[in-house]
Amino acid sequence: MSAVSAGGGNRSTTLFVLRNAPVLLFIVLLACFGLMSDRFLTVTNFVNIVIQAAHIGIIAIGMTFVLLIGGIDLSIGANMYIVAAVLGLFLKDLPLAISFPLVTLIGLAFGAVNAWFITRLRVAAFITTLSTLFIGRGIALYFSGNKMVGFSPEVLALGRASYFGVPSAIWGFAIVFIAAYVTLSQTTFGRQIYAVGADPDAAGKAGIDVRRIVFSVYCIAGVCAAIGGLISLSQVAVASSTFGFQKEFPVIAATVLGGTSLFGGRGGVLGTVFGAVLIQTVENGLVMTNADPYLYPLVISIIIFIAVFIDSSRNSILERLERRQIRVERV
Amino acid sequence: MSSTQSITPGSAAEATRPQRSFAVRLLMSEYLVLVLTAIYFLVMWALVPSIATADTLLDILAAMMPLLVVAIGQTFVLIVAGIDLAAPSILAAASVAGASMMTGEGGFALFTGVPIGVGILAFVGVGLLIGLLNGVCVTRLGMPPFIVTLTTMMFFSGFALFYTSALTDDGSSFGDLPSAFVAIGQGTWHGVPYSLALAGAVMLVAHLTLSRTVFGSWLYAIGRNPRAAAISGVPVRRAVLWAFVISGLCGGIASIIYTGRLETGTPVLGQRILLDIVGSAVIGGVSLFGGKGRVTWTLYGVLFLSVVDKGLQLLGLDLASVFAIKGLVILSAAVLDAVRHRLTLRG
Amino acid sequence: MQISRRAFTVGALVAAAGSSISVMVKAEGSKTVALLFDSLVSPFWVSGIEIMREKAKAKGWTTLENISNFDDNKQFEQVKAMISRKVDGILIIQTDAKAVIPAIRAANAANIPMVHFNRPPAKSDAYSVAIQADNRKIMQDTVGFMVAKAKKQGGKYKACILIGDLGDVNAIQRRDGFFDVVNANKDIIDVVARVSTEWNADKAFAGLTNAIQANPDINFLVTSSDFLHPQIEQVLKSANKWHKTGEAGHVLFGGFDGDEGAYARLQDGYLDACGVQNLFLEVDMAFGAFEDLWAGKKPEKLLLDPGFVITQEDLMAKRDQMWGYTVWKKMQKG
Amino acid sequence: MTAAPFFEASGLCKSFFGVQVLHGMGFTLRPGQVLGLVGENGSGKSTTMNILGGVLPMDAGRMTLDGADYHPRGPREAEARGIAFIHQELNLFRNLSVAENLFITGFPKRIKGLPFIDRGRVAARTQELLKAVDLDIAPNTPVSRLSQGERQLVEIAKALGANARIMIFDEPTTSLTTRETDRLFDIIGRLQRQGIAIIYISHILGDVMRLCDDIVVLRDGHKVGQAARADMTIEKMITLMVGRTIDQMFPPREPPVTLGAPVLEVRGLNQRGMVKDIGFTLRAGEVLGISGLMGAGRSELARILFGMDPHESGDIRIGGTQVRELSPAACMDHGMAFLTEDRRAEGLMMEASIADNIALASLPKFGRSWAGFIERTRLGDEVQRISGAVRINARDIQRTLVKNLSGGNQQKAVIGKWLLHEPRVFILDEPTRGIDVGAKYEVYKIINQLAADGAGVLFISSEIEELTGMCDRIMVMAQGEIRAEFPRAGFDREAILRAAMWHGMKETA
Repeated sequence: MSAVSAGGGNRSTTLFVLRNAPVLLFIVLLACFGLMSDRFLTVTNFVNIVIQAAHIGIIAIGMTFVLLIGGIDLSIGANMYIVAAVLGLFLKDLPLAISFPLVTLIGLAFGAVNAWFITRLRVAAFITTLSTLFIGRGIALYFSGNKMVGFSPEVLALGRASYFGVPSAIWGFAIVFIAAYVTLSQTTFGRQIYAVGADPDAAGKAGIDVRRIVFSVYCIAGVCAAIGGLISLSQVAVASSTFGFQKEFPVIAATVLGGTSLFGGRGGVLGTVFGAVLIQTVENGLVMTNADPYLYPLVISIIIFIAVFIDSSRNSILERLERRQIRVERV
Repeated sequence: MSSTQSITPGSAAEATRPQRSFAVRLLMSEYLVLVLTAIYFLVMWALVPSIATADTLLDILAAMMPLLVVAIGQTFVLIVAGIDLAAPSILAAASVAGASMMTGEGGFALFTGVPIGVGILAFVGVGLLIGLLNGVCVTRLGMPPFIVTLTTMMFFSGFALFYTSALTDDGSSFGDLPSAFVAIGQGTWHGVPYSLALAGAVMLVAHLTLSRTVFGSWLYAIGRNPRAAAISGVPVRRAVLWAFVISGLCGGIASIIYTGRLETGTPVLGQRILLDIVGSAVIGGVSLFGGKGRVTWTLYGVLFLSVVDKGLQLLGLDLASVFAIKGLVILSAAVLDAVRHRLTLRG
Repeated sequence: MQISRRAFTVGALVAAAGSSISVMVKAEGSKTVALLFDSLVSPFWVSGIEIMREKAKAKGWTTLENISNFDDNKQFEQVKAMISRKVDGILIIQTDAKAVIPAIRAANAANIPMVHFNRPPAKSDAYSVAIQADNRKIMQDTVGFMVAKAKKQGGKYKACILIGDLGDVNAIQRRDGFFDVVNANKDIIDVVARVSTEWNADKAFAGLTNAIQANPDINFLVTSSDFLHPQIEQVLKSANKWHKTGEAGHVLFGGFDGDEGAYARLQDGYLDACGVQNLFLEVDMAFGAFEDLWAGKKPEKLLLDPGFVITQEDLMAKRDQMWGYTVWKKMQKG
Repeated sequence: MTAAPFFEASGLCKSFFGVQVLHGMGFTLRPGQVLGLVGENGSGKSTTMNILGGVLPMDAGRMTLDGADYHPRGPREAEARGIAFIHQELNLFRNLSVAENLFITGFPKRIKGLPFIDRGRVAARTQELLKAVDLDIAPNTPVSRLSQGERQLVEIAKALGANARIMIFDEPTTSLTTRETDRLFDIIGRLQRQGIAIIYISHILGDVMRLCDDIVVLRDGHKVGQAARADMTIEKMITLMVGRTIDQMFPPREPPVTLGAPVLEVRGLNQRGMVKDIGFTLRAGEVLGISGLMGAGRSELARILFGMDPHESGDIRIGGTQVRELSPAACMDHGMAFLTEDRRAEGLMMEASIADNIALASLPKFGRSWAGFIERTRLGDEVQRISGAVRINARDIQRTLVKNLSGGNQQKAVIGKWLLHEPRVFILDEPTRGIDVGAKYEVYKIINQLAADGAGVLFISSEIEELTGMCDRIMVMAQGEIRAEFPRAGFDREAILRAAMWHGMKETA
């Protein structure tokens, strides 16, 4: 059996444009900002954009895992702050090679707490992570006493460091991305995440350990929040009592902008990286062109809107063009 | 959290089911959130006796009204499996637009002689417009509600700031509002706050709409299975559009109450309460996945959060304890609900 | 099993709330003052609330705290809760100058004195006392000092300002103070970047990085709050622009608040000038206002902290008035 | 066939909520044996198979596999012991590829000890398995692009990949075309020759007779009969299943002497890639069948007629009036109703009560005043009446959720929904798919009653027997066109099948 497909040269160009619409939008944006500021289209500036997108991007990669199984994690900001507080208050004197893995473990433990409530007690993910958002920040605030948390000079030096000409933040971003990409596309675990997201009941019947998968993705989100928090704090050098506060919004925005569905089963980390970089590009372009700060949210929201609009209308047009043709039964 | 669903076993099961203790029956009822509110209240009463004074109780009631109104709007959208993240920006944009009409410091509508009327129209109009915009994007352009309302939230919050900075001397807010308008948020009639009456009316209309009308039944059907609803002749797009418009309208009305209470039209109004809005509906039992929810459930959720907040305010603890206790209380409620759900499933 | 778990959760809830009983017991007796902050985002506020706690304790007062997280409506609720608690005085840091008026009225009606710390309310018929630093004036003086230094050094300057949250009066006043001076000196100073920080550290970091990227020759930098210094230092170090006064490539750098970081950077020679709000004075003024009000006196509605500018040159002479120096000293010890 | 049994179950018992649904069920399996399992919905077939597949634990009883105790604690263990379950609702993940679906519980790894998937081996092994089930598609084809029949074969390939020794088929042919069914049976024969034991559950008794070596009949959780094929007849099976004799498979149908006025007229209906030049007239009181292979355009035609999909040209009159802007709402206004082939996804709100489902399509009729307040008592009475008329078996239609009903009762709820709307044209797309004999009979009776009351019925089905038993006239579709039409007097199974396969025969000829 095969689908009868009517093809035409004209239609395939349309399809090409549609399929690559987000990239084209990105190019148009680059051209616009490039025309308005001659310093925008430079390698250094692109490096800057990626550095600034790194921490949101990394956390959003973790969020992608959670959204892929149809869950949500609102507590990542609190997780970031706990990591910052512990690193700055208790592990200041330890070498990075020890303190970083330790706080990453704390991020993992935080994710595991979420996961435990969600998988064992079957509390809804939204409410669980809403609660741990408060509890986590409360605990960390107890440690920090609301004070600014500072870090050892090594941490700050790491924030500015480059290895083989590539800044540390980009290294972190790239490593997390590659690990996540390979996990999702090249491992049984990754493919099972998609299966659980598409239909948890069917996944259970097929013999997939659904609880283990769900548990793991919240842990992954916790680890990513910790790593993203580390990158962020190594850049901004101190963590105030609002470090990571309300970070869930830009993180989920980047993930969803990258094409990951909130209802599970659809999306991927490549899109997430694209989403995070796109938002940062716009913010960067606005500063480069010395725009009125009041206009920032207006312009950013309009551009996100256009991106999503193109994406959704593209999908419906693609659907129409590739509509199921009559199936002919082969005899 | 979920509603009371009953699996209907055979009649034999009914007969063999052991008599349940009062505690278990209470745990399984839809009033669980109310019970938890009461328990929390009693604990607080022991710690801070002033929580049980008439004034404080009236404060709690009056204070929860605007949140209730905006959460009711959210309930409509949640029932059709949508979400309206734009609610805070509706509060803010309506607040500055309405206040800019009425302010004694050069309001646009002063010349009309009835600035209050124009102002109220502006509140409601801004709410309706943003709701309509969200609805059109979701139903006509086929965009996901989450991202549509996220962008409208950013846009209109930004716009409210921009508008205020352009039109006020200090760039922060519109004050000097007419006293008759302020009364909507603060005034009382024989001890009953006007805001209570207004929110009560909204609640009644919303409750009747959802539970008694064709439109309400359509909304539930869309939330439960949009394809089946469409095939059964439900005007899915139109109904979803209306759900967003209603959410916008509720945002506008809530903004009137907030603005009246604060005597100020401010662009930062409600910017931090998004999780309170969605959270109270969800704690009450409204499903984020559509098809399940009631106005009364949302009321319980709002009451719960309001009482929790007021108790913490009265204690006057440091921020760390406030966060930790609030989180623990919500989590305990959620765990209890999960336990209840399992008991229900067990039959 | 269900029952036991339920009992457990309820028990946990009671225990969590019960742990605070001790706080409540102390609340009986002597004067009780409510401290209502809108956030504790910068060292200024954190030090502020700590100084208040200490000074109140020294006077034998009890304090209650509430943080509104920039939510005017929630803060109104908190004022009402404090009125319910029948406190003897309310110290408030509101987010919006106008939205606080109903709260003042409510306090007036309950006959509880109200003092605004660092941010005055808008004009109204309600009575309360406000303590405020003269933001615009202090910023004018700070930038004025920098401009004078710039003139002495000669050359043209590309300036950048980090602006605070656009909804905050203090941020607006400081911005205006900055522009009052630079606009009068357009011949040598050209403002090439206005970075909107929303009082948010990573926004400030990204915004300043981008600004330096767009204008690598920025050599005149003013921040509306000292709590952004660590980010500024990170960015300037990355751009290889972090140099002491007198070294080649030094960026003229001005701060505001006078926190411990500002003191350290003044001492090390990176910061040229800092507009200091006299936090100790402001707390004393606020508590003094309470005592006056309890005594039946009626202080002026607005009490100004004139503040002062501290520079590398007069650091030793003035540092004892700088609250950041005290905090810094304490940190050096502990 | 003479091999000794390697699997034995005896005395299986199971209760839900204190109700015993399985009483001492037992059977044996030999390698290469096909065991048919028949019974009405609720008779305990699914419970038995769920116990076997490790989905449910048993309360009492014993199972042995190769002489050793077999008590699976979950589907994984069942799978590991060589028992595969081909579910009725196919458990494939639409968002994954065919190859990924085959290996979702464990991909071959590139290097032992590292988690990376060896894509090359996956593709090769998938090719091999697909070949074993005669499926000619690329391993990386997304499952969402496959037809129901193809998905079924993928499931079988998956079971083969897991080295299954017992394969359980639960209603495998409900959504398959005749052609696909034949192919499935060929493959089952092949599996049988490889020594795999098959448990075959179906309501289509003809298939059971054709395929199975032994047949077990269940009623109310009891095993009421077991016999080799030679000793069993369809009539005997029905008698055992229902506990009484059903004289015929179909209720008597008296064709109307004079047909009424046209209720649905279609002329020159076209939609590229879907349907081509469709024209027919349906009259009041008539039951018009549409036969054809899967993909012949039957469902597509129905969807276009009900305004769910667009059409490029054509003239459609419902009840004599031309309807230009087709939409479900417009069609309903003209008295049309449509029962779709996918009742779970398109027919029902699974999480809602029976009453809510029945009321859904007729709500505006019960709206009062401008606000549309629902007249709840009148609606309640009407819904109760309808539910009685279609004989839904549930204790409380206001509280019982549809998801807890059997397939037959679910279908009756969908039919009830449309009956409340009082249709004059009723399009039924596979109305008896996956429902048991008793329920089928009741659906047929409802259809007869509808026609007798003057409605026109368009009856789409893949079961030719059903059409010949129920219709006054049958149209046969192939490749989006109407290829033949048979009056009741001229019904001929062979001729209908030939017309349906005309295209294919020309190709192979």
